[in-house]
Amino acid sequence: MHPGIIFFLVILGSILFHIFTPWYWTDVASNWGGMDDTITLTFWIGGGVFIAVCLFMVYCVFKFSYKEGRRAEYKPEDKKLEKILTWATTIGVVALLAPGLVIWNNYVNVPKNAIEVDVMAWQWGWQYRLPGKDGKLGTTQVVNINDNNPFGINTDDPYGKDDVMIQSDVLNLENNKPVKILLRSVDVLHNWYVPQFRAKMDAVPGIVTYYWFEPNKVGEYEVLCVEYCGVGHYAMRGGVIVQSDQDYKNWLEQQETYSDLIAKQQNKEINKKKLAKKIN
Amino acid sequence: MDETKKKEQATTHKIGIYLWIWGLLFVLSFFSYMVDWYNFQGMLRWSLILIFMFLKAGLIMAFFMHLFWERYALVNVLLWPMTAIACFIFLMVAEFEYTVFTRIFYFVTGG
Amino acid sequence: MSEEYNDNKTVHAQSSETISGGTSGVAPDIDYVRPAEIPEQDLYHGHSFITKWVFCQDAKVIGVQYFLLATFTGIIGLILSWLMRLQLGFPGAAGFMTAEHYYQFVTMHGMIMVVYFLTALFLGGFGNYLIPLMVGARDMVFPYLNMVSFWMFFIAVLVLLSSFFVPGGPTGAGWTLYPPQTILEGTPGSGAGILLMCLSLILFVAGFTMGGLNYLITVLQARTRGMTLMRMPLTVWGIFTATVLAMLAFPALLVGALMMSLDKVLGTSFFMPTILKAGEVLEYGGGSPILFQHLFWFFGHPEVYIVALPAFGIISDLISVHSRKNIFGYRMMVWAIVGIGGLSFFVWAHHMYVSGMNPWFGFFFATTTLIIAVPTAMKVYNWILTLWRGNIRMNTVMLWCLGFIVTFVNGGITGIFLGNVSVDVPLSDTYFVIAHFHMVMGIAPLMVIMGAVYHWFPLVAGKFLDEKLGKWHFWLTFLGAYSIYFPMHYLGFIGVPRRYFEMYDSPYMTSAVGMNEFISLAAFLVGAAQFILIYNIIRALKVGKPAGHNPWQACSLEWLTPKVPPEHGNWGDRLPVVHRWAYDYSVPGAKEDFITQTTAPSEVVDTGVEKT
Amino acid sequence: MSDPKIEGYVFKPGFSGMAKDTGSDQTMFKGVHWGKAMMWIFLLSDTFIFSCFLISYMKGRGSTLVDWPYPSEVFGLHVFGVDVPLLLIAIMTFVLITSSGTMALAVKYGYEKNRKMCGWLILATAIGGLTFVGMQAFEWSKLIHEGVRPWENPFGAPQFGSFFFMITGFHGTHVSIGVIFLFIYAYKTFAGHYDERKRGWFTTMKGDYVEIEILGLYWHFVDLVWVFIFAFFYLW
Repeated sequence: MHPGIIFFLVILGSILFHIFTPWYWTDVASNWGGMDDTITLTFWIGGGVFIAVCLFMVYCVFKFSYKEGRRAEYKPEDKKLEKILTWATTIGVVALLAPGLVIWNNYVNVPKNAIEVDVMAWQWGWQYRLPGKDGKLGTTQVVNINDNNPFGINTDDPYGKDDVMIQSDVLNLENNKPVKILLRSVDVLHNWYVPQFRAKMDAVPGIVTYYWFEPNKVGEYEVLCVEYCGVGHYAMRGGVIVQSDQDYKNWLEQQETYSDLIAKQQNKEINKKKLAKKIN
Repeated sequence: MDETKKKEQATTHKIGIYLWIWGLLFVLSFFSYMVDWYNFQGMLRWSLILIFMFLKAGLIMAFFMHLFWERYALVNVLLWPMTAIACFIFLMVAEFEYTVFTRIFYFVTGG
Repeated sequence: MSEEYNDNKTVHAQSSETISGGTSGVAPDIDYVRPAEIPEQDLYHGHSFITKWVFCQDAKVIGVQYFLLATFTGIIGLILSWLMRLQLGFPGAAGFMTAEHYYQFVTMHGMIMVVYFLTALFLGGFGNYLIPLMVGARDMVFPYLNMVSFWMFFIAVLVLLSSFFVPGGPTGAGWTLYPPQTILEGTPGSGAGILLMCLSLILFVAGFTMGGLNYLITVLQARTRGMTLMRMPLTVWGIFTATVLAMLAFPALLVGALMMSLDKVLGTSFFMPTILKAGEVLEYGGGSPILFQHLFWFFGHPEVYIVALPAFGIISDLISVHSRKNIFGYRMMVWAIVGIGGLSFFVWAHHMYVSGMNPWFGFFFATTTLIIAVPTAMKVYNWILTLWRGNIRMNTVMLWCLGFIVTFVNGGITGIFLGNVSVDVPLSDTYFVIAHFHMVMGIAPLMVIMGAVYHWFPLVAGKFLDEKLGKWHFWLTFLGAYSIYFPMHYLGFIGVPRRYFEMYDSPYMTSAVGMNEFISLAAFLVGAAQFILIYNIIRALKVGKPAGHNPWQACSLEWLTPKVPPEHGNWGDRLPVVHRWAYDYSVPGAKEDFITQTTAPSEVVDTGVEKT
Repeated sequence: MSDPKIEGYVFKPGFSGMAKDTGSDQTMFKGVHWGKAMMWIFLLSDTFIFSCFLISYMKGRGSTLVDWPYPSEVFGLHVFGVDVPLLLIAIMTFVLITSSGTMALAVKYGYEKNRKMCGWLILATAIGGLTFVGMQAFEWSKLIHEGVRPWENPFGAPQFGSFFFMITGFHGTHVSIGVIFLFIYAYKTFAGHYDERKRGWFTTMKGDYVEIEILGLYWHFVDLVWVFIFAFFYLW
């Protein structure tokens, strides 16, 4: 068989695979559908170039196979052709870059009405903190973290007192409401990623990173850690439940705040002291 | 390289130029030391430090390392890669400003 | 070592009477080439087995040594990849495979393949062998330093491999070695393993610097008469530019490795912020993990081109020779290589779009990254335009070239996905990335290496490799590798993250089970197919068909040595004199379909040859 | 140095000369000895190492929220009952620049084949370098005595000690290597190896006074790096 045929079949197979693949992205469940569109655009332009280049190659292989006595063309340069190709490529590249940059501009500029969510990562798990009635999260320090202060909230920060603490790896979110995910880590790099939301960012110890999205489909989603963080990396999962307005409010009311926790601790202390007194 | 040698031997530089540069380097070092002595602060300190630094570096490279007399082919090969360093410096300044911003904002002041 | 040097080769061209490509008599004016600027190089000729084959100062022997050692480490990398694929395709099939082992294999596979296999093979192997021959030098300019370079590499490999036998095993931090996890408990090999890795890298950089200085100065200062930069074969251009990149990029790796070792050993906090581990606050504070990422990728991105540029260069020559046609747009090709090399220092953080760096960097790096796509695309166009109206020999070498074009274009296109900042967001850290970089800097350069082996083996050994075995080798490798990495992109689309020891039961990952099995089977096959080459080489050394002089009818200098394989000193009594570029194939009116670089203009006046 | 004479090659000045040199055959750097070209490229690579160190230092110092120690106090000396800021550093700078000057003169006398003068100047340079290393050792021991360690220090941010010891240590290693080579070359000069064109160790090249210039490049580079360290570490 002529090698050109096999190469042709490889190209054809790639196209068919792309069309009929059962492995493709999950339905987008956030506002980042634009990322999918850019990918599709890149597929059209890039895939077109791939097919064109490879088919041209296959054609050459058929047409100009070695013949004894035939001379190849002698033409060291073709300035005009090279110029055309350079400009065509440049235009293609600009067409890909422009939408990419526009979306990135959206990505780094968080809408004013976004709810901040503090996502705290460690080896290997997640927990979450939502702002309380004041709508603001308190500041934190890694050194403050202990059993009585699982998030390391600065005790002198008034904004921290009413923060809602979710000591579980499942986070509830309100549908159609933008959230600003504030990521931090207490030990190594992590990355909080829900494939359906498309967006992701590393959690870096020592700083706070962020990204935002607006969930737009009610449902349950799985959170994956996608930045390698040690042997437990592959098992570091979490969950997101996107709920309607009312369900979310109900859920939020049942959650414990930092001041609840402090009160509980104090009660415990008092009870302990009372108990000690009784025994004595 | 024999004929090259003969030529170079004839055109080594006068001792005066070396002594001049030598003297200038001492003076510039003295000046940059004075920046600290008089305790200048802020932009003035920064620009003085950088000016004296680059003047000294330039004098050493140009005259002690003979770059002033080298052909452009060599000089350009040596200097163009510094753009990558310049880019690296520029971006790392933006990076540490961002780092220190998030640290102050999320770990100290808040709000 | 005995102090005996060969001085009788000091033929200094004293007059303007030139020696033109073997013709006798008075050369006409159009053949005039300036006399030699520098006296001939003295060479140390080995006498004993040790000085001839072990501590040898001949660049060709050093090249072969580099080639063999790099191939050896490459085979270790290959075996590690088999073990990984075994775990991914058939979890639990290998009983001893724990998550620790898996991550150690991932790390060592990556580091070995990128640094100790591809870099060493292209620059150390092909660079040493081909540069002096192609530019018409007797040897590298500093032969002793060159020898030390290889032995430093040797020690670096020993140190690297020794980490398999220390308590805790080799580092399992991923080849990017991101702190803080690299040096903390919870990552396999965070003790001795990572220190040996850093030490090995520092040794490699030191050794490479010695070799790299040789390659650069040989190309810049030791070309033969008539060999201008714009007459050099693109292979030399590729290796030369890659070496420049290496000289400027490895420092960042060296600094990063050194600082990380200090963090581990002395407890400094360069990369270590305040860390809470198992309820205890560690004695670190104030450092910046992202700084390491910047240093690493300031090295890491040029590193990609350190592997790619020699491949670009070599493939250009192979395509040109075997389509009997000059490389299309030679000047454009040279400028593209240089441009890609220069730009590669301004794009590093496109590996860090979701790393939490200053978000505004995304705009800068996406733009610079996509600018690189333009010269790269031009190179691809020029390769296929070289085939156009050629006279293509469909031999094994050409098959590898065609395989390279398909895989490189495929990997290049997916690179545009990942370079474009917001497209990268959903795809980064997924299998899409793995598929992309294996296609573009794993398989594509491998195709080039294989093509180069089939092409230059007749020069190195004086014998042909078997064509039939070669074709089997090619088709198994190409079809197998393509069916590993092409479908793998789609795993990335469904969101399967990289560096997962086990996929567990996420709905979109269970659908990937079948594909993982298929990919693993293909990986076993491709790996096994490489042993065909080893058999082929051994067989050819014993019973291979003798190649003779210039078996491919090539124009470039390496085929024009008086003896095949070339002996130490390469050129016999007289250095060659070059009159043209390395691509005068199929010149109309010429007797043969190639005009060698040493052919004097007066011999081809009646042909349609263009002045180059 | 100034343009050498090359048979059959006409030099052009400036950028057109650069284009011509680059486009010519055999060599790109006309009349530049292989070893000298190698040293230049090596120094370029070394520049990148030091740049990466200093950039890391800048990033590290800029990112930390802990106060950076005030260098002119930390490095001050208490002499004759007076606190003098940066006194030791000033003397070290003075010593290094002096040695750089003697090296430059050694190169000049080398090319003039003035063996004696060249040898003594190299020796003077070596002694200058040795003094510098000695003073650096004194400075290190003083700081260690005061409690500065790579991982902590009593004056503020722990990174201060880390970067200080790492960068000055790396620079000091360069100086030490340079001093060793200076002594070797002083011996070779006095022994007349360069006049007799005797072969060096580990090389097939014949001895030549250009080797003094090559060593000189390295030595000036060490001085150059000190200029930057002085500005960024001690004055900032």
